[in-house]
Amino acid sequence: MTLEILYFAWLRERIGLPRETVQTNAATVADLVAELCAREERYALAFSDLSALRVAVDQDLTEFDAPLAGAREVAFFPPMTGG
Amino acid sequence: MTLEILYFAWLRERIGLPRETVQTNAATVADLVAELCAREERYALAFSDLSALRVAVDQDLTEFDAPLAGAREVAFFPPMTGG
Amino acid sequence: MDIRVHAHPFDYGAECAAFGAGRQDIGAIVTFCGIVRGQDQGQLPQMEIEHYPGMTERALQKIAAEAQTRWALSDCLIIHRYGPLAPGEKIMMVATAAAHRADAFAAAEFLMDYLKSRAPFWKKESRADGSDWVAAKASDEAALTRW
Amino acid sequence: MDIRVHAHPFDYGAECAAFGAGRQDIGAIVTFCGIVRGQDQGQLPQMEIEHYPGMTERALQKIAAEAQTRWALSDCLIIHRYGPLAPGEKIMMVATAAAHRADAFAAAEFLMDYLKSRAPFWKKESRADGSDWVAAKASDEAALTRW
Repeated sequence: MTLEILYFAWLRERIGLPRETVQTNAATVADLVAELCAREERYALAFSDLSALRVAVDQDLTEFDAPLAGAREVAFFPPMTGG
Repeated sequence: MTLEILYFAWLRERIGLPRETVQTNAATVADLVAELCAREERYALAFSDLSALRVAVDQDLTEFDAPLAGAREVAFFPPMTGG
Repeated sequence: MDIRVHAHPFDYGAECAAFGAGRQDIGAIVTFCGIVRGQDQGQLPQMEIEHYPGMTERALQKIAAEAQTRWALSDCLIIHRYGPLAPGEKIMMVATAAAHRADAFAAAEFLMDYLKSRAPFWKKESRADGSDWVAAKASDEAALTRW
Repeated sequence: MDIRVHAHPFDYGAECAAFGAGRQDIGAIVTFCGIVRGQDQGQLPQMEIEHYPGMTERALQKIAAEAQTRWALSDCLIIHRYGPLAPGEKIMMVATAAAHRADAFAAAEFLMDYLKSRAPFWKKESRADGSDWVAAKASDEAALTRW
Protein backbone atom coordinates (compact mmCIF):
# COMPACT_ATOMS: atom_id res chain seq x y z
CA MET A 1 0.00 0.00 0.00
CA THR A 2 0.97 3.66 -0.38
CA LEU A 3 1.28 5.62 2.85
CA GLU A 4 1.88 9.30 3.43
CA ILE A 5 4.18 9.64 6.43
CA LEU A 6 4.47 12.93 8.36
CA TYR A 7 7.03 14.01 10.97
CA PHE A 8 6.69 16.91 13.37
CA ALA A 9 8.83 18.98 15.78
CA TRP A 10 12.21 17.48 16.70
CA LEU A 11 11.40 14.25 14.91
CA ARG A 12 10.99 16.22 11.67
CA GLU A 13 14.34 17.92 12.31
CA ARG A 14 16.17 14.66 13.07
CA ILE A 15 14.82 12.83 10.07
CA GLY A 16 15.36 15.90 7.95
CA LEU A 17 12.05 16.04 6.12
CA PRO A 18 8.45 16.89 6.99
CA ARG A 19 6.77 14.16 4.96
CA GLU A 20 7.38 11.36 2.51
CA THR A 21 5.41 8.80 0.57
CA VAL A 22 6.31 5.15 1.13
CA GLN A 23 5.29 1.83 -0.36
CA THR A 24 4.91 -0.72 2.40
CA ASN A 25 3.28 -3.97 3.41
CA ALA A 26 3.65 -3.23 7.13
CA ALA A 27 0.73 -4.67 9.11
CA THR A 28 1.09 -2.35 12.11
CA VAL A 29 2.63 0.99 13.01
CA ALA A 30 5.44 -0.87 14.78
CA ASP A 31 6.17 -2.84 11.59
CA LEU A 32 6.34 0.42 9.65
CA VAL A 33 8.75 1.90 12.20
CA ALA A 34 10.96 -1.20 11.89
CA GLU A 35 11.01 -0.81 8.11
CA LEU A 36 11.98 2.86 8.38
CA CYS A 37 14.71 2.11 10.93
CA ALA A 38 16.18 -0.54 8.65
CA ARG A 39 16.47 2.01 5.83
CA GLU A 40 18.86 4.56 7.31
CA GLU A 41 20.74 5.36 10.50
CA ARG A 42 18.91 8.69 10.99
CA TYR A 43 15.56 6.86 11.22
CA ALA A 44 16.97 4.33 13.68
CA LEU A 45 18.28 7.17 15.84
CA ALA A 46 15.08 9.22 15.62
CA PHE A 47 12.92 6.22 16.55
CA SER A 48 15.31 4.78 19.17
CA ASP A 49 12.94 5.56 22.07
CA LEU A 50 9.32 4.98 21.12
CA SER A 51 8.12 5.96 24.61
CA ALA A 52 9.15 9.52 23.71
CA LEU A 53 7.01 9.46 20.56
CA ARG A 54 3.34 9.54 19.66
CA VAL A 55 1.63 8.31 16.52
CA ALA A 56 -1.55 9.24 14.68
CA VAL A 57 -3.13 7.15 11.93
CA ASP A 58 -5.39 9.14 9.62
CA GLN A 59 -5.26 12.03 12.10
CA ASP A 60 -6.40 10.08 15.14
CA LEU A 61 -4.00 9.38 17.99
CA THR A 62 -3.34 5.68 18.37
CA GLU A 63 -0.81 3.16 19.71
CA PHE A 64 2.27 1.66 18.05
CA ASP A 65 0.62 -1.75 17.82
CA ALA A 66 -2.30 -0.31 15.82
CA PRO A 67 -3.03 -2.03 12.46
CA LEU A 68 -2.41 -0.12 9.24
CA ALA A 69 -5.04 -1.82 7.08
CA GLY A 70 -6.84 0.88 5.10
CA ALA A 71 -4.66 3.68 6.44
CA ARG A 72 -3.58 6.54 4.18
CA GLU A 73 -1.64 8.85 6.51
CA VAL A 74 0.63 8.08 9.45
CA ALA A 75 2.17 10.85 11.55
CA PHE A 76 4.96 10.57 14.12
CA PHE A 77 5.74 13.27 16.67
CA PRO A 78 6.86 13.96 20.23
CA PRO A 79 4.32 14.51 23.05
CA MET A 80 2.26 17.63 22.40
CA THR A 81 2.91 20.92 24.13
CA GLY A 82 0.09 23.24 23.09
CA GLY A 83 -1.96 25.65 25.15
CA MET B 1 -22.74 51.58 74.72
CA THR B 2 -24.05 53.02 71.46
CA LEU B 3 -24.35 50.59 68.57
CA GLU B 4 -25.24 51.18 64.96
CA ILE B 5 -27.38 48.24 63.78
CA LEU B 6 -27.84 47.47 60.09
CA TYR B 7 -30.31 45.13 58.38
CA PHE B 8 -30.09 43.84 54.82
CA ALA B 9 -32.24 42.03 52.25
CA TRP B 10 -35.41 40.36 53.57
CA LEU B 11 -34.40 41.07 57.15
CA ARG B 12 -34.41 44.79 56.34
CA GLU B 13 -37.84 44.42 54.76
CA ARG B 14 -39.31 42.48 57.68
CA ILE B 15 -37.99 44.84 60.30
CA GLY B 16 -38.95 47.78 58.14
CA LEU B 17 -35.81 49.87 58.37
CA PRO B 18 -32.24 49.65 57.05
CA ARG B 19 -30.46 50.84 60.17
CA GLU B 20 -30.97 52.19 63.67
CA THR B 21 -28.89 53.37 66.59
CA VAL B 22 -29.41 51.57 69.90
CA GLN B 23 -28.18 51.99 73.46
CA THR B 24 -27.37 48.60 74.92
CA ASN B 25 -25.35 46.75 77.51
CA ALA B 26 -25.56 43.48 75.63
CA ALA B 27 -22.39 41.41 76.13
CA THR B 28 -22.78 39.30 73.00
CA VAL B 29 -24.55 39.39 69.66
CA ALA B 30 -27.04 36.85 71.01
CA ASP B 31 -27.81 39.14 73.98
CA LEU B 32 -28.41 42.01 71.56
CA VAL B 33 -30.76 39.86 69.48
CA ALA B 34 -32.69 38.94 72.67
CA GLU B 35 -33.04 42.62 73.56
CA LEU B 36 -34.32 43.46 70.07
CA CYS B 37 -36.79 40.56 70.10
CA ALA B 38 -38.14 41.73 73.46
CA ARG B 39 -38.87 45.18 72.00
CA GLU B 40 -41.37 44.38 69.28
CA GLU B 41 -43.11 41.47 67.59
CA ARG B 42 -41.57 42.25 64.17
CA TYR B 43 -38.07 41.74 65.60
CA ALA B 44 -39.07 38.48 67.26
CA LEU B 45 -40.50 37.25 63.96
CA ALA B 46 -37.53 38.41 61.90
CA PHE B 47 -35.02 36.78 64.26
CA SER B 48 -37.06 33.62 64.90
CA ASP B 49 -34.60 31.35 63.04
CA LEU B 50 -31.01 32.42 63.66
CA SER B 51 -29.71 29.56 61.53
CA ALA B 52 -31.13 31.46 58.53
CA LEU B 53 -29.20 34.61 59.47
CA ARG B 54 -25.63 35.84 59.45
CA VAL B 55 -24.03 38.56 61.53
CA ALA B 56 -21.08 40.89 61.05
CA VAL B 57 -19.51 42.95 63.82
CA ASP B 58 -17.62 45.98 62.57
CA GLN B 59 -17.85 44.58 59.03
CA ASP B 60 -16.32 41.19 59.78
CA LEU B 61 -18.46 38.03 59.65
CA THR B 62 -18.72 36.43 63.07
CA GLU B 63 -20.90 34.10 65.17
CA PHE B 64 -23.93 34.88 67.31
CA ASP B 65 -21.95 34.17 70.48
CA ALA B 66 -19.33 36.81 69.61
CA PRO B 67 -18.69 39.47 72.29
CA LEU B 68 -19.71 43.07 71.59
CA ALA B 69 -17.07 44.81 73.73
CA GLY B 70 -15.66 47.72 71.73
CA ALA B 71 -18.02 47.16 68.79
CA ARG B 72 -19.52 50.09 66.93
CA GLU B 73 -21.50 48.48 64.12
CA VAL B 74 -23.49 45.23 64.02
CA ALA B 75 -25.15 44.01 60.83
CA PHE B 76 -27.70 41.23 60.43
CA PHE B 77 -28.59 39.63 57.10
CA PRO B 78 -29.53 36.39 55.34
CA PRO B 79 -26.86 34.15 53.74
CA MET B 80 -25.16 35.98 50.88
CA THR B 81 -26.03 35.36 47.25
CA GLY B 82 -23.50 37.35 45.24
CA GLY B 83 -21.52 36.40 42.17
CA MET C 1 -4.99 43.72 42.96
CA ASP C 2 -7.95 45.75 41.74
CA ILE C 3 -11.35 45.59 43.43
CA ARG C 4 -14.32 47.64 42.28
CA VAL C 5 -17.91 47.69 43.52
CA HIS C 6 -20.32 49.99 41.71
CA ALA C 7 -23.80 50.33 40.26
CA HIS C 8 -22.86 51.24 36.70
CA PRO C 9 -22.10 48.67 33.98
CA PHE C 10 -18.55 47.55 33.25
CA ASP C 11 -17.06 46.68 29.89
CA TYR C 12 -16.14 42.99 30.18
CA GLY C 13 -14.26 42.88 26.86
CA ALA C 14 -12.24 45.99 27.66
CA GLU C 15 -11.44 44.69 31.14
CA CYS C 16 -10.24 41.37 29.69
CA ALA C 17 -8.12 43.22 27.12
CA ALA C 18 -6.53 45.48 29.75
CA PHE C 19 -5.95 42.84 32.44
CA GLY C 20 -2.27 41.92 32.67
CA ALA C 21 -1.44 43.90 29.52
CA GLY C 22 2.27 44.53 29.03
CA ARG C 23 3.35 42.08 31.74
CA GLN C 24 6.01 39.52 30.76
CA ASP C 25 5.62 37.24 33.77
CA ILE C 26 2.08 36.15 32.98
CA GLY C 27 1.55 32.87 31.14
CA ALA C 28 -2.09 32.26 32.02
CA ILE C 29 -5.19 34.37 32.55
CA VAL C 30 -8.54 33.05 33.73
CA THR C 31 -11.66 35.19 33.79
CA PHE C 32 -15.12 34.49 35.11
CA CYS C 33 -18.18 36.57 34.28
CA GLY C 34 -21.59 36.24 35.94
CA ILE C 35 -24.62 37.25 33.88
CA VAL C 36 -28.32 37.74 34.68
CA ARG C 37 -30.19 34.84 33.11
CA GLY C 38 -33.61 35.18 31.56
CA GLN C 39 -36.12 32.62 32.83
CA ASP C 40 -39.58 31.26 32.20
CA GLN C 41 -40.35 32.02 28.56
CA GLY C 42 -42.23 35.23 28.09
CA GLN C 43 -41.48 36.49 31.57
CA LEU C 44 -38.62 38.92 31.69
CA PRO C 45 -37.28 38.92 35.24
CA GLN C 46 -35.48 41.90 36.68
CA MET C 47 -32.75 41.57 39.24
CA GLU C 48 -31.80 43.92 42.04
CA ILE C 49 -28.61 43.45 43.99
CA GLU C 50 -28.27 44.89 47.47
CA HIS C 51 -24.92 45.09 49.22
CA TYR C 52 -23.31 46.35 52.41
CA PRO C 53 -21.17 49.36 51.48
CA GLY C 54 -17.87 49.28 53.30
CA MET C 55 -18.03 45.64 54.32
CA THR C 56 -18.32 44.56 50.69
CA GLU C 57 -15.00 46.08 49.70
CA ARG C 58 -13.41 44.85 52.93
CA ALA C 59 -14.65 41.28 52.38
CA LEU C 60 -13.49 41.21 48.74
CA GLN C 61 -10.06 42.56 49.75
CA LYS C 62 -9.72 39.77 52.32
CA ILE C 63 -10.77 37.09 49.84
CA ALA C 64 -8.36 38.39 47.19
CA ALA C 65 -5.53 38.66 49.72
CA GLU C 66 -6.17 35.07 50.81
CA ALA C 67 -6.03 33.92 47.18
CA GLN C 68 -2.69 35.68 46.80
CA THR C 69 -1.24 33.85 49.79
CA ARG C 70 -2.44 30.48 48.48
CA TRP C 71 -1.36 30.76 44.84
CA ALA C 72 1.45 32.46 42.91
CA LEU C 73 -0.66 35.18 41.32
CA SER C 74 0.71 38.00 39.19
CA ASP C 75 -2.51 39.96 39.46
CA CYS C 76 -6.17 39.69 40.30
CA LEU C 77 -9.28 41.72 39.58
CA ILE C 78 -12.80 41.68 41.03
CA ILE C 79 -15.64 43.84 39.72
CA HIS C 80 -19.15 43.51 41.17
CA ARG C 81 -22.20 45.60 40.41
CA TYR C 82 -25.15 46.38 42.65
CA GLY C 83 -28.56 47.93 41.97
CA PRO C 84 -31.01 46.98 39.23
CA LEU C 85 -29.90 44.63 36.43
CA ALA C 86 -31.76 43.31 33.39
CA PRO C 87 -31.44 39.82 31.84
CA GLY C 88 -28.28 39.52 29.78
CA GLU C 89 -26.47 42.17 31.83
CA LYS C 90 -23.12 41.28 33.33
CA ILE C 91 -23.29 41.19 37.13
CA MET C 92 -19.65 40.74 38.01
CA MET C 93 -16.29 39.40 36.89
CA VAL C 94 -13.11 38.09 38.36
CA ALA C 95 -9.78 37.72 36.58
CA THR C 96 -6.60 36.01 37.75
CA ALA C 97 -3.14 36.04 36.19
CA ALA C 98 -0.29 33.65 36.94
CA ALA C 99 2.77 32.09 35.36
CA HIS C 100 0.97 28.75 35.08
CA ARG C 101 -2.62 27.77 34.38
CA ALA C 102 -3.23 25.64 37.48
CA ASP C 103 -2.72 28.66 39.76
CA ALA C 104 -4.89 30.94 37.64
CA PHE C 105 -7.76 28.41 37.50
CA ALA C 106 -7.65 27.48 41.19
CA ALA C 107 -7.50 31.11 42.31
CA ALA C 108 -10.41 32.13 40.07
CA GLU C 109 -12.58 29.29 41.41
CA PHE C 110 -11.58 30.11 44.97
CA LEU C 111 -12.45 33.79 44.48
CA MET C 112 -15.85 32.83 43.08
CA ASP C 113 -16.64 30.31 45.81
CA TYR C 114 -15.79 32.76 48.58
CA LEU C 115 -17.36 35.75 46.88
CA LYS C 116 -20.65 33.82 46.55
CA SER C 117 -20.96 32.98 50.22
CA ARG C 118 -18.76 35.46 52.09
CA ALA C 119 -19.18 38.83 50.38
CA PRO C 120 -22.30 40.74 51.46
CA PHE C 121 -24.39 40.78 48.30
CA TRP C 122 -28.03 39.75 48.08
CA LYS C 123 -30.01 39.16 44.91
CA LYS C 124 -33.71 39.86 44.53
CA GLU C 125 -35.59 38.69 41.47
CA SER C 126 -38.78 40.35 40.27
CA ARG C 127 -41.24 38.68 37.92
CA ALA C 128 -44.76 39.44 36.82
CA ASP C 129 -46.07 37.49 39.83
CA GLY C 130 -44.00 39.21 42.46
CA SER C 131 -40.46 39.40 43.76
CA ASP C 132 -38.30 37.11 45.85
CA TRP C 133 -34.92 37.18 47.49
CA VAL C 134 -32.75 34.51 45.92
CA ALA C 135 -32.10 31.73 48.44
CA ALA C 136 -28.51 30.74 49.14
CA LYS C 137 -27.72 27.27 47.83
CA ALA C 138 -26.39 24.58 50.12
CA SER C 139 -24.04 23.65 47.26
CA ASP C 140 -22.46 27.11 47.40
CA GLU C 141 -21.69 26.80 51.09
CA ALA C 142 -20.48 23.25 50.54
CA ALA C 143 -18.11 24.44 47.79
CA LEU C 144 -16.02 26.24 50.41
CA THR C 145 -14.99 22.99 52.05
CA ARG C 146 -12.78 22.04 49.12
CA TRP C 147 -10.29 24.86 49.81
CA MET D 1 -19.05 25.67 19.08
CA ASP D 2 -16.40 27.74 17.38
CA ILE D 3 -12.88 26.43 16.72
CA ARG D 4 -10.21 28.44 14.98
CA VAL D 5 -6.58 27.65 14.28
CA HIS D 6 -4.53 30.31 12.54
CA ALA D 7 -1.19 32.12 12.48
CA HIS D 8 -2.45 35.68 12.86
CA PRO D 9 -3.14 37.33 16.22
CA PHE D 10 -6.60 37.34 17.76
CA ASP D 11 -8.24 40.09 19.79
CA TYR D 12 -8.80 38.54 23.22
CA GLY D 13 -10.85 41.45 24.54
CA ALA D 14 -13.10 41.52 21.47
CA GLU D 15 -13.55 37.73 21.60
CA CYS D 16 -14.53 37.93 25.29
CA ALA D 17 -16.98 40.74 24.54
CA ALA D 18 -18.59 38.83 21.65
CA PHE D 19 -18.75 35.40 23.30
CA GLY D 20 -22.29 34.54 24.34
CA ALA D 21 -23.52 38.06 23.56
CA GLY D 22 -27.29 38.38 23.36
CA ARG D 23 -27.96 34.94 24.87
CA GLN D 24 -30.41 34.82 27.78
CA ASP D 25 -29.63 31.27 28.91
CA ILE D 26 -26.06 32.00 29.97
CA GLY D 27 -25.33 32.71 33.62
CA ALA D 28 -21.60 32.05 33.67
CA ILE D 29 -18.70 32.50 31.28
CA VAL D 30 -15.16 31.28 31.92
CA THR D 31 -12.26 32.21 29.68
CA PHE D 32 -8.66 31.06 29.67
CA CYS D 33 -5.89 32.79 27.78
CA GLY D 34 -2.35 31.45 27.32
CA ILE D 35 0.43 34.00 26.85
CA VAL D 36 4.12 33.76 25.88
CA ARG D 37 6.14 34.49 28.99
CA GLY D 38 9.40 36.39 28.95
CA GLN D 39 12.25 34.63 30.76
CA ASP D 40 15.81 35.13 31.96
CA GLN D 41 16.24 38.88 32.38
CA GLY D 42 17.78 40.53 29.36
CA GLN D 43 17.16 37.55 27.10
CA LEU D 44 14.09 37.91 25.02
CA PRO D 45 12.95 34.43 23.99
CA GLN D 46 10.99 33.86 20.82
CA MET D 47 8.48 31.10 20.47
CA GLU D 48 7.50 29.14 17.40
CA ILE D 49 4.49 26.85 17.39
CA GLU D 50 4.26 24.00 14.92
CA HIS D 51 1.04 22.10 14.39
CA TYR D 52 -0.46 19.34 12.25
CA PRO D 53 -2.93 21.01 9.87
CA GLY D 54 -6.08 18.94 9.58
CA MET D 55 -5.51 16.82 12.64
CA THR D 56 -5.37 19.92 14.85
CA GLU D 57 -8.88 21.04 13.96
CA ARG D 58 -10.11 17.45 14.17
CA ALA D 59 -8.59 16.93 17.63
CA LEU D 60 -9.99 20.21 18.96
CA GLN D 61 -13.45 19.38 17.61
CA LYS D 62 -13.35 16.03 19.40
CA ILE D 63 -12.23 17.60 22.68
CA ALA D 64 -14.93 20.29 22.48
CA ALA D 65 -17.60 17.72 21.58
CA GLU D 66 -16.55 15.60 24.56
CA ALA D 67 -16.83 18.65 26.86
CA GLN D 68 -20.34 19.25 25.55
CA THR D 69 -21.40 15.70 26.38
CA ARG D 70 -19.98 15.97 29.90
CA TRP D 71 -21.33 19.38 30.92
CA ALA D 72 -24.40 21.48 30.15
CA LEU D 73 -22.67 24.07 27.95
CA SER D 74 -24.46 26.84 26.10
CA ASP D 75 -21.41 27.53 23.94
CA CYS D 76 -17.68 26.98 23.67
CA LEU D 77 -14.83 28.62 21.79
CA ILE D 78 -11.24 27.56 21.12
CA ILE D 79 -8.73 29.76 19.31
CA HIS D 80 -5.11 28.63 18.92
CA ARG D 81 -2.33 30.32 16.99
CA TYR D 82 0.69 28.73 15.32
CA GLY D 83 3.86 30.19 13.85
CA PRO D 84 6.23 32.70 15.50
CA LEU D 85 5.15 34.46 18.70
CA ALA D 86 6.92 37.10 20.81
CA PRO D 87 6.83 37.39 24.63
CA GLY D 88 3.58 38.93 25.81
CA GLU D 89 1.68 37.69 22.77
CA LYS D 90 -1.47 35.68 23.33
CA ILE D 91 -1.04 32.07 22.15
CA MET D 92 -4.56 30.77 22.53
CA MET D 93 -7.83 31.07 24.38
CA VAL D 94 -10.79 28.96 25.36
CA ALA D 95 -14.17 30.20 26.51
CA THR D 96 -17.09 28.27 27.95
CA ALA D 97 -20.63 29.43 28.67
CA ALA D 98 -23.19 27.67 30.87
CA ALA D 99 -26.18 28.38 33.05
CA HIS D 100 -24.09 27.73 36.17
CA ARG D 101 -20.47 28.42 37.07
CA ALA D 102 -19.48 24.87 38.03
CA ASP D 103 -20.12 23.64 34.48
CA ALA D 104 -18.30 26.58 32.88
CA PHE D 105 -15.23 26.17 35.11
CA ALA D 106 -15.01 22.38 34.79
CA ALA D 107 -15.42 22.47 31.01
CA ALA D 108 -12.77 25.19 30.59
CA GLU D 109 -10.26 23.21 32.67
CA PHE D 110 -11.11 20.02 30.80
CA LEU D 111 -10.62 21.76 27.43
CA MET D 112 -7.25 23.09 28.55
CA ASP D 113 -6.03 19.79 29.99
CA TYR D 114 -6.92 17.88 26.83
CA LEU D 115 -5.77 20.59 24.46
CA LYS D 116 -2.34 20.60 26.17
CA SER D 117 -1.69 16.90 25.74
CA ARG D 118 -3.98 15.71 22.94
CA ALA D 119 -4.01 18.45 20.29
CA PRO D 120 -1.01 18.35 17.92
CA PHE D 121 0.86 21.53 18.79
CA TRP D 122 4.57 21.74 19.58
CA LYS D 123 6.37 24.73 21.06
CA LYS D 124 9.95 25.66 20.26
CA GLU D 125 11.73 28.36 22.25
CA SER D 126 14.65 30.32 20.85
CA ARG D 127 17.11 32.23 23.01
CA ALA D 128 20.46 33.86 22.38
CA ASP D 129 22.16 30.53 23.14
CA GLY D 130 20.08 28.38 20.85
CA SER D 131 16.67 26.86 20.51
CA ASP D 132 14.87 23.95 22.10
CA TRP D 133 11.61 22.12 21.73
CA VAL D 134 9.60 22.55 24.91
CA ALA D 135 9.38 19.21 26.73
CA ALA D 136 5.95 17.90 27.69
CA LYS D 137 5.42 17.93 31.45
CA ALA D 138 4.49 14.77 33.29
CA SER D 139 2.06 16.94 35.29
CA ASP D 140 0.17 17.81 32.10
CA GLU D 141 -0.31 14.15 31.21
CA ALA D 142 -1.23 13.39 34.83
CA ALA D 143 -3.87 16.16 34.77
CA LEU D 144 -5.94 14.06 32.35
CA THR D 145 -6.55 11.37 34.94
CA ARG D 146 -8.84 13.64 36.94
CA TRP D 147 -11.52 13.64 34.22
